[in-house]
Amino acid sequence: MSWIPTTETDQQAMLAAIGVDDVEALFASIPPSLRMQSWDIPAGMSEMGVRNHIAELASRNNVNHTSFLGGGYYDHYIPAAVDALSGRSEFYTAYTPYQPESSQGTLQSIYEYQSAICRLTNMEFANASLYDGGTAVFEAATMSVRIARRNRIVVHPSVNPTYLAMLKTHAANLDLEIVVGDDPEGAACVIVQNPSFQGTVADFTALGERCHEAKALLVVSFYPVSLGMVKTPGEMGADIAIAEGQSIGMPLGFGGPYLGIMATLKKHVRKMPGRIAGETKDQEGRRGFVLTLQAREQHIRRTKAMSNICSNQALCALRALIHLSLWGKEGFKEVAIACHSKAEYLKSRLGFAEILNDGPTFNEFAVRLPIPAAEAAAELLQEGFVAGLPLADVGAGEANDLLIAVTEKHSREALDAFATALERVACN
Amino acid sequence: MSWIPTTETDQQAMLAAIGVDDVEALFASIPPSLRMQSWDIPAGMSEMGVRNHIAELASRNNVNHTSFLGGGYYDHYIPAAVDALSGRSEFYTAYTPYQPESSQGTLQSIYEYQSAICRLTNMEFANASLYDGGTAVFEAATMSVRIARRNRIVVHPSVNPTYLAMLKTHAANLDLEIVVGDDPEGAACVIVQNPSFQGTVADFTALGERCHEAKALLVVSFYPVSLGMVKTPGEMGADIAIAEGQSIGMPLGFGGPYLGIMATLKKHVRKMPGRIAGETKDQEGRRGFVLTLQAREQHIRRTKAMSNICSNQALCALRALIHLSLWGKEGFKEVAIACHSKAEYLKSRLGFAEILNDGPTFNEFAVRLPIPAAEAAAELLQEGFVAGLPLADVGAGEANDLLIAVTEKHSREALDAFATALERVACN
Amino acid sequence: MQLIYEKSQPGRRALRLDALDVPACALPAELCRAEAATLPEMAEIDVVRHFTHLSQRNVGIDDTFYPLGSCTMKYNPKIAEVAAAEPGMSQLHPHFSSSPTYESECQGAYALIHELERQLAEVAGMKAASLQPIAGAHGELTGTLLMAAYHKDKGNTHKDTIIIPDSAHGTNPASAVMAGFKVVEIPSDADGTIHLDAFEAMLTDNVAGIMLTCPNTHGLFEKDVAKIAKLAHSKDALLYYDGANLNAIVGQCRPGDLGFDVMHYNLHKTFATPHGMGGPGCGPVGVSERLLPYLPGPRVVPDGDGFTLATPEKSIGRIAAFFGNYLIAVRAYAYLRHYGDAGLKEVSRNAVLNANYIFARLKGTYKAAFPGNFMHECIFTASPQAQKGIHATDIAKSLLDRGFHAPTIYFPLTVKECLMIEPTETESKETLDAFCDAMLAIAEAVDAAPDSLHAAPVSTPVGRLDEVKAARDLNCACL
Amino acid sequence: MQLIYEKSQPGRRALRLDALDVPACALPAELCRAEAATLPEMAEIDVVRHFTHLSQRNVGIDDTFYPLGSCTMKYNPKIAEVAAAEPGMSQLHPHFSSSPTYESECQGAYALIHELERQLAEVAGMKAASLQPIAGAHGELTGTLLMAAYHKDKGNTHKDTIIIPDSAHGTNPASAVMAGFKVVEIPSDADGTIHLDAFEAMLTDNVAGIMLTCPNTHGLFEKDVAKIAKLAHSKDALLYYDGANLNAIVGQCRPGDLGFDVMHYNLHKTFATPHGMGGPGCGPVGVSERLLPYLPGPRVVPDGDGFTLATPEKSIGRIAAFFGNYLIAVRAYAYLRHYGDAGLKEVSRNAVLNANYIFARLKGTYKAAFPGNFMHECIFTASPQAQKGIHATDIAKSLLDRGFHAPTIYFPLTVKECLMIEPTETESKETLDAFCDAMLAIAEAVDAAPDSLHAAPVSTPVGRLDEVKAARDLNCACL
Ligand SMILES: Cc1ncc(COP(=O)(O)O)c(C=O)c1O
Ligand SMILES: Cc1ncc(COP(=O)(O)O)c(C=O)c1O
Repeated sequence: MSWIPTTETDQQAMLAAIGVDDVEALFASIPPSLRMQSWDIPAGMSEMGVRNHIAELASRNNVNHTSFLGGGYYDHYIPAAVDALSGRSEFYTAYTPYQPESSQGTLQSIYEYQSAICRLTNMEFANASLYDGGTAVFEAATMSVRIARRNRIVVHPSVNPTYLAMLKTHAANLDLEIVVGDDPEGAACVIVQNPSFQGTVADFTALGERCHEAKALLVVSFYPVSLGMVKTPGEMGADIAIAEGQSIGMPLGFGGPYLGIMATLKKHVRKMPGRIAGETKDQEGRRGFVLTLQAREQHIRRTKAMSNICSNQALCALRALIHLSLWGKEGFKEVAIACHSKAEYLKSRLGFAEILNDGPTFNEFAVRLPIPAAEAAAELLQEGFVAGLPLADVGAGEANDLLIAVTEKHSREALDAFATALERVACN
Repeated sequence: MSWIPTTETDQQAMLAAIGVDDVEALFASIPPSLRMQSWDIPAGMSEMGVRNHIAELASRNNVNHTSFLGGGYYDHYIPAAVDALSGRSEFYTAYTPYQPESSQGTLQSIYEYQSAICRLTNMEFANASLYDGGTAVFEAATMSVRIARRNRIVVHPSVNPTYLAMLKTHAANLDLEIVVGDDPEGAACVIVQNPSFQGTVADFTALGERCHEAKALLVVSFYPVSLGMVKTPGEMGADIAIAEGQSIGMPLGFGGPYLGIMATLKKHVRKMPGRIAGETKDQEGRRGFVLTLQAREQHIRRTKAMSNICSNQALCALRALIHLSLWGKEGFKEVAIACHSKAEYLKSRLGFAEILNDGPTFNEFAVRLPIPAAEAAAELLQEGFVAGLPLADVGAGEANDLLIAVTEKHSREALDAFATALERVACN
Repeated sequence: MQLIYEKSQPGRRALRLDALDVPACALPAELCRAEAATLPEMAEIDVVRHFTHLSQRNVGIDDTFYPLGSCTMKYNPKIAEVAAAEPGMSQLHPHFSSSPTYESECQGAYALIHELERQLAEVAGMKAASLQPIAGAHGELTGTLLMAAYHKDKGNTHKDTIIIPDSAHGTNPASAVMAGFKVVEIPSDADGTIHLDAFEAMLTDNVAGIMLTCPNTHGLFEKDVAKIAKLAHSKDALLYYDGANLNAIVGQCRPGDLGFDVMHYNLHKTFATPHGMGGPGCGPVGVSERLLPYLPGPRVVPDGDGFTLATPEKSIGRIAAFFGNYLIAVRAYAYLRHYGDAGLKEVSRNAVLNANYIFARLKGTYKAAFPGNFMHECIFTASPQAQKGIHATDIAKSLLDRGFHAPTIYFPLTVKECLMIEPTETESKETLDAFCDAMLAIAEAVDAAPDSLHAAPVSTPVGRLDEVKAARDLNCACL
Repeated sequence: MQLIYEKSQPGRRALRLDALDVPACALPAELCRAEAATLPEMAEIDVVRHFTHLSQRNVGIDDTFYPLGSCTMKYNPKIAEVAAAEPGMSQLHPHFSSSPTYESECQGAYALIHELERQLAEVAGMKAASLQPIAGAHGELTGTLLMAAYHKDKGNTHKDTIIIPDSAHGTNPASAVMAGFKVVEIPSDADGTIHLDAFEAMLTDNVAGIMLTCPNTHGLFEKDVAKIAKLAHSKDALLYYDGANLNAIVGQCRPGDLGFDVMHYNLHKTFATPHGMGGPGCGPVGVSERLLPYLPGPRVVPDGDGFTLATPEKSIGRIAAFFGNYLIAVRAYAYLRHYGDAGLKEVSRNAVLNANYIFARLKGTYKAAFPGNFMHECIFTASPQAQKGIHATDIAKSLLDRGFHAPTIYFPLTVKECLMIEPTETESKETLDAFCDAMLAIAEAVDAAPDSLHAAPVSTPVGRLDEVKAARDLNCACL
């Protein structure tokens, strides 16, 4: 078979060395009664056949619209060098850096990624990655529980409803009380999201102060691209900053792989889940990097670990690091300004719809249309537009409410064309 | 600018070190009157802008047909690993191995490529590459002239008419007589192509013998994929074997970059153009590779060089080597069998058309339709088929003649659908 | 090597956007960050060189043999990378699945998800699978949450404990605890497997389930697995299968047929998706009939000619925002479709053959941790060498110098000075021989040149690193 | 390292096709090869490792500074690779251009070709350009053929000679000869440029043209170029511009404005397309009004809203089968469109700045080959070092050990012990400084540690190789 090198001759030589007659003998420890009878697995396909088949499936997905779909996942421009560099096989075919001397590329990149996240958020420590933005909410909640030694989790209404659903699923069997609100009294933490799921930008500094007075933690779920402009979790006094990192270098990919970002303060670092790389030296005094504070992790602490996470999203963290490095200090700011300005421009073109946000927005906003949002969206689809997320479909709004996201990729002409089409469809 | 690292501060420091006030001073040796006034070059675009623009241009090319276009350039399956490996930057961002110690990857790959070509063709020496199949014809002609010390080039009717045109262009100002025919008397060489432009497979062994009796060289232009099955240039007694190497690992790419293949016999090697890698050792006895027999080349011999070639198609040669290594001995045979069998199958479905080949064919054949080929092709285009090359358009046939190529990528269903459609269109 | 931040120069740029084609807007100052994030300021060439150099300080499967036990470091086919890079896959917005309006736009993805879940279930003899869990440990958590849901549904409120062997991977107990269970550890027998009597003694009424790895992390098939299942089921306890070692048995026997109720797959192990220097992986769960109603939702289900979403009635809900690490699943799907029926059976046969060949070549020199019967990996203890001052870690470092990645060492915790070697089926006999030759040469060096082993590695970009210093002088970010 | 053929094992396979879905056919035996070609028999993993290892024995621009004089080894932008990989570009069949029937299917390519040819012409002050020539030398051949066609057309049958400076690249005389001309060499003056009097003396009636490089391969602008052009034109001799050094002047002055009639561009130099370990490059020709009628055909020309093909009346015909190395041209187009008007002007400014900075830092230590006025490259002679036994080659090898690629050495032939350093505009001051520091350290080692220079390189996969043996024991294929 294609990916098995062993020839008939090899096999004979190996069996002879082992001292058995056939490969079957090596399965003798499986009780014969337990051997498989049959399965419904189709015959294999050549590489060429697989490629055609995948292309055929892909052709049944449509990615050629002008799209305003966001809702936590955004179509930002990914620089060409991100794929080129993260596609180097020394990165993607390696595993967790168990042998640091052979894994300095991985370890230094994690260290640099952690640094980038700290610089982005104004936090002190970041981990090497979590699974995604939703599981990061759960990890932040349990981390808060460990620190505050309380079991109430307050989820602010700004938080993505999917994250809330995921939190409930994950915590279903834990002794946690999950409430929606903003009262830190008696809570382990208050979890906020900025911008909110509906796109509103807020300053949670005052809430952070109230949290700290109440000995609760402030957890801020942020949108990485917004930090090219928006006040940071660190500046707001967050104890834990978390994010869905998709927007900084990950393709939309129908849901993954994405990147769970988590950062915290020095005082909390020993309660943080996930791998952490730290700088050190070798015997000759050369700088090197290792995984550190491993006593937090499952392979050492088992039942007492901070989390069960093992495989994480390291390659996505590398992509984020490359993405941020290519945009750099000024470019990253430029992207945020473009997103915001273009969104404001579109907003200005949608006078016929009611803006639902109760404050400024960054690059996404919710509107109430004169007609059901799903209806408008269906009609616009025919014209090549994905109009946005009908909020009722995710339980986050009325039938006529539509969540519209704009990125640096939208040209003014695209915004104009969309505004015109939406107006025509919605106001008929 | 994006690809220029120098900052304002850098520039000041550098100018100070140089001892001039501004960059303009460094252009002082250009007489001011010769400085440029203006040009009509549009403003630049961001990386994202370029990407969108290229995508827009690409969308105006149609590559989604079921295509039977060949004519010397074929749509064969390129294994995924070819792109992955030839895309490693240590290969593609290097240049000619002027420093062999830092270029063993390049040099060993050239040596291995040369070996693959010799094994494929049953020849003794191959060069590191020429530009393409057409220029290889010209280089083979002048090489023959050097060896035979005669100036008549006989081009067999089997040869691609484009190659003949290119030969004439290249040799326009040389004292060469180019005739179409097959008589080796008084000729430096007879150049044949196998399979012929119209797809016919022949055995040129007898012609080779006649050439050698007449002290002319036999030059065989071959189709690499066919050598999974067809008698080789070496077996036919060729002195020089040349080929368009596109079919073994190069995308169609609207004409290039392709690969000029050239191989010869030991006795002729010192007259061969192009780079050649050879094996040697370093001081410690380790195997290594260098460019050898450089006295043939322009950088040493200038006016007396075997050719003016400098930059060649090395990366394409690497792709060919990887392609051949992945298919391997058995796979390469399998591809040839599939091409031939599928072509024969299609032929069997075209009873309504007259087959024009006067002998067996490999994967391409010419048919005479009841209606003009261009007309049939235009109609089939509407149904998503590229029916083949209307031979009259390249001056190689009558109005109703169509050249049809089949590869391993065509499924039986595609062949059936095409046969049915062609019959319907042609026999109405 | 310098940090990327140390290469930054004020004012240097790589990427830019085109000039803004709309009026520039800003948020109110009080909502803005005080200063721009100090991201690197570099030219593209220097970013490219930086990461090219970092990659050159790394070793992956494409470079060398990587026999990391329990991790199934098999070759990652290039065609799978091409599949995942298809724009129709990689550019697909996940919220297409959030609104019926957009269902028509992602039917290809639905078809793939549905067929992959079906085939995964079929491979393991399960009734269904869900791609939602993002990695193996996440699959474990999902699986144990499914167990919890089952027991809650059945009113088994007393069932609060999960039995886990001492040889189990650390994620097993950690996941069980995250799912709200207590954990009791069952020791392995001298032969490396679970003793039925010990198990029976532990199987009290409050046992909700048992998490097994089979073959276990000793590389041994749990001989009594069928009896364990029967006993467990007799007490309404559920059996969890840690699929990390599925590669040993794929096509030979199926967890479902063995009596397991719930399991996770590691697509980044058995199904050859890249390990990505630590992730992303993909850890689908599979369930037997019993747990079907509780699967995470929404699920892709057939609907006329196409597919739609539906959530099982008693679903535990979303464990991922959408369908897990979809682009990893695409790679695994490409792999599965390539091998198919006959091919998959060869996978396990060759994985087991390779491990036993290594065992045969090394067992005269290294001390086997168990009498034999190894399946896809073989486990030695370097205790005899350790008595001479050469530890498993020294052997590992010396392998690095000889051009190989090291096996897993010091896991499982049940074996002292453990060397856990998993070759996988994608390695040739020549590679296995070269590795064995290196291991034998190292064994000779234990007596002949012990200093060279302590000094190793000398051929890597850095030598052994001071982990104590790293933890003491905690420096985890360049600020 | 082993050859790939030494890794082959009978019966081993990487790729297969699906079972044949039509009846298998064979050609008559007498038309078939006797035995299958002995291509490697390997698994995909071993092919991948083989070429990964080979790549690791190579050095490219992404690895390090590569100051190969005359080769313009600038950074190859990744976006250009993405552009060329667009399926709509890479999968396009060239014969679409052979039949009017298919013209509608390749309008995007035609638009690109037309606009790129237009911009190339504009950049150089030419009337038109043709993408057909496949590399620089092929462009030279095309250009000299154009000159021949012009003279033939005008009945200048006596014009059979081309004047070429002794500093010219070897391809210049070789191309002129291939185009059927005699070549006479004009020596450079002590200041490194052509002396007008010498030129005038050579400019007999049978001179068909002059091939100049400007700045020339000494890195110096030919100060008398306008006078040379005037003189030449007064005798109906044509001026050829070797565009290898266009990077020095792009946006500052234009060959067409200087009086050149015909030229080639090296897209793999000025326009940043990758050098691909030796190629593929792309060597378009540009022509002034005078040579317009002779351009290679067919050409892409506007036609209503779109484009079609037309062949100039007196065209020399096809110099390539289609449009040259199209996918290389796509990369260059992406590059050009990115920089645009203002950006291109910065290219030459920074290329020249960088070369002069290196010159400023090294001129006190190394002997300049010429008094100064270097543009995009600076040229030293290691003659003083050679007198102490350290040759240009030793300096080059020592640079390899210090992590840099070497400059061009022993070219141009006019300078003894030549070191020709071309940094290009894409290198940062830090990189230039590190290189200069290495050069200065080597200069110190000439006296302090000459043996280390003779021994270099010691850090490369192999040391200095025996070229004599290679030529004597000719082994150019493993058969
Ligand atoms: C036996 C075993 N179980 C579970 C896991 C956890 O899987 P993951 O790393 O995908 O979370 C591993 C990972 O190495 C393992 O070896
Ligand atoms: C001055 C000069 N002219 C011509 C050439 C030939 O160009 P190419 O290698 O593209 O054929 C070169 C190549 O290095 C050169 O440096």
